[in-house]
Amino acid sequence: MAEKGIINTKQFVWMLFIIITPFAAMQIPGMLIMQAGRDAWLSVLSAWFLDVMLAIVYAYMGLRFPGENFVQYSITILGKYLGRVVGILFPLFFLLVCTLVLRSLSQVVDTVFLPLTPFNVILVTAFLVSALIGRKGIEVIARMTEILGPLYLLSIVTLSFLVLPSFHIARLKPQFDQGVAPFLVGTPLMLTSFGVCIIMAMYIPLCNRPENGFLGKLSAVSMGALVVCLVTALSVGIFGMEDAQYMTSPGLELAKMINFSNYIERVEMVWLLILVGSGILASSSMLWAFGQGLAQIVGLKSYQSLIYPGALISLVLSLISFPSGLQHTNFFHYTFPIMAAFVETGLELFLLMAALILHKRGTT
Amino acid sequence: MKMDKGCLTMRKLAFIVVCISLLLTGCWDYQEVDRLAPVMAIGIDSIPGSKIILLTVQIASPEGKGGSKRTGQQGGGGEAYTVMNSEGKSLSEAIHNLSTQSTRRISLSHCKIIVLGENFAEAGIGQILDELKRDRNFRRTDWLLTTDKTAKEILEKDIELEQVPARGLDLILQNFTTLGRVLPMNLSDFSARLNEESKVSFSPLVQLEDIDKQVTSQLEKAAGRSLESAGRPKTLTISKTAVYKNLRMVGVLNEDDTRLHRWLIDSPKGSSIKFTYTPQSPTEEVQGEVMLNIIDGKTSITPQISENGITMNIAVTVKASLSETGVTGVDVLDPKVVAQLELQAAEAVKLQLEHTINTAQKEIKVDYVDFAESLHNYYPVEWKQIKDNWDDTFPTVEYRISCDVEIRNTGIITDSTQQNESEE
Amino acid sequence: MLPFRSRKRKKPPEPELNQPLATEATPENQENPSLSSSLAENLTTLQSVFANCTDLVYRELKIGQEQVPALLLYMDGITDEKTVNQDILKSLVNIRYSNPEGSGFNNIGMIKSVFMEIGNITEISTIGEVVEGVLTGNVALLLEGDARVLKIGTKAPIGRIVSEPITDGVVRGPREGFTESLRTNTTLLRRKIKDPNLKLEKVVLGRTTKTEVNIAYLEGIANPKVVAEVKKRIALIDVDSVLESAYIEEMIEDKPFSIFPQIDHSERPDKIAAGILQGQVAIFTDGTPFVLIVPTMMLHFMQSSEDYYDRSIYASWIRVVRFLFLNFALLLPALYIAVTTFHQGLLPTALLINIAAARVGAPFPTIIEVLTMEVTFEALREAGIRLPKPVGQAVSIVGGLVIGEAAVQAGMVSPITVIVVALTGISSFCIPSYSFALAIRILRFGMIILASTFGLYGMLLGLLVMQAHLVSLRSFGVPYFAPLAPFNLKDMKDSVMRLPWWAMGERPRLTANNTNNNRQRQKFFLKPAPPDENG
Amino acid sequence: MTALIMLAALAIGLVEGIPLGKQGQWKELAVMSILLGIAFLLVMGYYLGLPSPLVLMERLLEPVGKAIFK
Repeated sequence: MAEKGIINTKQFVWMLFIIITPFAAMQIPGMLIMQAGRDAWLSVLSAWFLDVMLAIVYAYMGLRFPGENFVQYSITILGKYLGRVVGILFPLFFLLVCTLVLRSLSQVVDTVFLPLTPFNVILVTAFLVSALIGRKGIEVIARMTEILGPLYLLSIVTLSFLVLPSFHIARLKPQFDQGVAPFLVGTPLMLTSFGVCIIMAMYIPLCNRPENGFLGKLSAVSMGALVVCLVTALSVGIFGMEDAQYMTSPGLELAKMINFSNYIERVEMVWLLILVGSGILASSSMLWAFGQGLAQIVGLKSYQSLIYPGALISLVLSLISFPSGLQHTNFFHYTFPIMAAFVETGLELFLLMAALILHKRGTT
Repeated sequence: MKMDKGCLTMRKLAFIVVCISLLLTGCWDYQEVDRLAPVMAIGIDSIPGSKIILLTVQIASPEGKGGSKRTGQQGGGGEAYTVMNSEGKSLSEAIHNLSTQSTRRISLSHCKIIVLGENFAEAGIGQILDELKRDRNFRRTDWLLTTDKTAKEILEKDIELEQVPARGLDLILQNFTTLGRVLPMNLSDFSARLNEESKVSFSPLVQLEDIDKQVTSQLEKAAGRSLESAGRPKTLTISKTAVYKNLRMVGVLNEDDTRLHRWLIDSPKGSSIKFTYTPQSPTEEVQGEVMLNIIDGKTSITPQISENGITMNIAVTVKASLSETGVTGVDVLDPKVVAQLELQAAEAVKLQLEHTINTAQKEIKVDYVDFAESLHNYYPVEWKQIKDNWDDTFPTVEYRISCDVEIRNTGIITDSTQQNESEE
Repeated sequence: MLPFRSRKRKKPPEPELNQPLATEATPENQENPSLSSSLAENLTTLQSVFANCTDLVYRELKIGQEQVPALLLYMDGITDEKTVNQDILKSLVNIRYSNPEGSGFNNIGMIKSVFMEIGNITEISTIGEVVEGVLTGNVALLLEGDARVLKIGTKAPIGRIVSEPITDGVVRGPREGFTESLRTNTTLLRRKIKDPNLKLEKVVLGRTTKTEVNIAYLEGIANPKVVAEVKKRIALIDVDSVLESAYIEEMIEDKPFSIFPQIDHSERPDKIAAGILQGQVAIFTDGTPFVLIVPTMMLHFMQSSEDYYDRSIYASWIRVVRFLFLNFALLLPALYIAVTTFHQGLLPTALLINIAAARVGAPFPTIIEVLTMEVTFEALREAGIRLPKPVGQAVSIVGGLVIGEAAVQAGMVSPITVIVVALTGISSFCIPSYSFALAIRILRFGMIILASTFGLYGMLLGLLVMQAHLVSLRSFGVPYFAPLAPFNLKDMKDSVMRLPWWAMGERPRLTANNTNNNRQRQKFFLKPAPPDENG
Repeated sequence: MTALIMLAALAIGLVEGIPLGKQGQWKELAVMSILLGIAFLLVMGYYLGLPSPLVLMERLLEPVGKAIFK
């Protein structure tokens, strides 16, 4: 196989965590609050539960086909041609996520850090750095997540403590005000974001202990859910549901609220830096997964040369697809969840069914 | 994985070339700090009936900061701040118009005070609120103040002991967050409250008062002669609260109501209770004005819906320390007396709270005491029916106040050793 | 397409791991004629080899009753005159022995075994060996009628005496430092580690300089793979000169174009001994007090040997401070630029006004100010190091005035820039390793450029790229950024903090041999405690 | 922008492609060229006014999304 790196369970956890984290910085919490209102944090929890259920499927498939990722086992299950057609959807999905995540983060950077700098320049630099890291392979990504992941978790917990004085629990009440419908609609929206960590199927074959796949995912998603849950609950509790739902980045607004006894204030940029950093890192993982998956489908010896072209396609897509931030948000809100649900849940369950019916099993 | 060294170098070279070309074209957002005009406070006025916004900004000027430290340079002097005015159809237009007179780039990221003039507040603040929330430079921690005059007057006024008045206002409001009688209101809370069920919000009212003159005239009256006075200028004071309903200012709470309003919706902490102590047994003769400082306290509003209608149960618990007894003879070592003090304090609190709620129900007729929100929280289903004509229902809502005062300590002395005035 | 040409460069053949070391592999033996048994002939040959070497001494003498002609050959100066005169000449002249068989005194083995009062004697038989022996400070004894030559070890103990090292200063700790003499250096090491497992393998590098290099490691504790890798890489070195260990360092490091040093060096025997004891491999080079030690991780550059002699609490605190100032040294000027020229909203209001007041009337943009001051500072530092000590002091005084008071007085730079640059300078002195500090100094300029283009976002990008590079580096198979990433809790005991010695039960996993039980240093929590007073 | 993207594609093609060619990894080179070609086509399509694939997806799926989410 092209990738020779090996990751350990700890790195596996942090990598998955970093995959989820950028969503806390982007429009997702805002959208979620728009859908689920005060029940947003409950939607996060239920999405967490469903995602853990899904993780069982992925972990099981990883063990059933040892040493193979979903691109490979879709070929094993469905044969040379159909398998490749199904298998290529995963790398393409990662490329799409990379496109959306980097575009989203660049928008935040553009509005908050550098309002006068052309948006395209920010986008290009983000893509450049992310491709550079992605090309260095999984070990480098894994080690960087090991540094950034704990930093991120620490920063968001600190943030929560610092904004707690402005938190009004009454604004989170009453739960289920509009019935359970908003909560139920919010769940799939959140699930599709958590679902991006189906990238675990790419990592499991490289794990030194693949049997820990499920536990790793469980802890990563739990931490991720905690982060998103904190951001949504705190935004509703501080800004009120009506204000929070229209924010482009509630997490950022939260950080701007920090004013701890008048000395610790104006630190939102520090927080945002960590966030953008982890977003770029997540995109590197996506680009890596794209290159790796594509290389396996075509049967290449090395994937490194595909990273930069992949990043270029992704860059072009994010440049030409959305004329404005609004379109991008709409895409994220209405189109992405459908596509994500199809790839993350539909395809994998289909593969599971096929494997069970056709009695396919990996070779040990 | 093993790379050939040559191709690695080539890629690095390419990367460096790309980076440098990107860097050399950069610096779009580069802005020297001394070319900035940091706005510390903005004030918004309007003329009734017109859509023009009159903007006043208070800009800190570094040159005036106690004289410049560098020798041989244009040494200091000058005011620590300047005030600029502009007008426009909207806030952002007015801000843009400022650039026609400013040599420096207007920077709003340090603005902490937003003052709304009376005319403007009464005409409706919806558009401004939207712009304040949308502009990345304003923070949701910025203080929102209303004035009963024009914002321009307020922002042109110096504050004692502070070089930049906006900083002074900021400090006053910061002190209010932990202690004090007025509930300071930042943009975030203001906006969140306006979005809540009652659509009511409020902000502290900043006033210009000639305290010097007031004190002098009272002293003159007492002395029966005219006094010499330094004639200090008018002072900015914050002691009242402006009430907004549906983005419009609808009323002003006076000082007592402001204080008790904060008790009701926030906590009594930092406030005080003043009442006249009447001894229980007629044998004791002493009566005194007693003052309790509140150390800690909690207010909770619990609604109850029954066939009779809506009743709000307001429970106040207060932990206080005795700060003055007015006269001697109040034997604070006697537990009975202390119990009496506690009971009477509770009664006083009840009366005052009732007055405040009455003001809300009968005079201003706006639910700024959070009844709607607690109804919504406790009875979400019933609330949907009440909601539509809440404005009519609110004045008729019954309430029950229970107050529990606990005296924790008596200050650093126990009993006063002063001679009673009457024994003189 | 010039840059691509380098790809075509043929890689040197990969040596087998068990291949003998370079000295034995050199093809000298083939083109190296044997000595003849005629002394005159040998003399002619040697004279032609050493033509114009005026420092070569030919001492002819006759030995024994038969008066056999003999020749002593040595380099003046690098041999010990006293030994030559007192021990060698005396014992040769005093030979009154006559071969009973009357065949003349031609047995060089007899001199070696019976007469010579010297310990280090070897028999050699080729011209090349004679030449090398003489050049490395030995005395060659040639005898008429014998094709063998005695190489008598009389290396002169020239060079400094062992003194306190200039770099790596400590308040508490041994005061001795390595010298230029290889043997002295290995002696210093041997005196600390008295264990036959301490192996010192000799390699001679440099076709012209013939520098002796010793590879020192503790067998059983050093990772055999690392040892083999070090030997392999050193064996591949084929240069004409090695004057300092840096030659070797650049040859064997993993990523030659990386900005970070990947091999640590030290002048301190205790530091090298400590490294060897935790499984590292030291490379001694003759002629320099700086000993290389591999594999090196980034954290090693942030540690001083004194950390292990101070109490662990202080040592941990100092390490934390060092890390703080490492970040300052790298980021402070960039942060200053980013915050004051891009993100003024980030500054507290009072600070913003103060900075603006300090900058009023400043003629240059902040970025130019900072760059100028930083470059001036670099120049000042360089000037201070190279010049003779008394002048160096004058330079720093004058320079301090220039970049300090005068520049501010003249209104050229704002005082805050001076503060920032000075603080950065101090911070960079907090990094114990000079070579690592150099890397940080260069990166600082990169950060300044990035910050002046994209503000904090640029700094983030720079940090990400730097971090990606750092974690992708390896030094002899050991991840450079370990134990932080890949994270290893057990190795964290001696990283940002240092646990007390009684808690460091295991050698670091990454450097030490992992295959046997030698990882254990001592019993866990072996802490002789005072008697329990209650019990 | 189109020109810049093409330039970037060219640069990537050179930097990544030449080593691949030298190592004889023709398959990798082919896949890489196809990817660069896709990027190129996307840009050209945008230049000529064709919608991006994501926009097509959006047209297809947005009604579904709008039906589910607010």
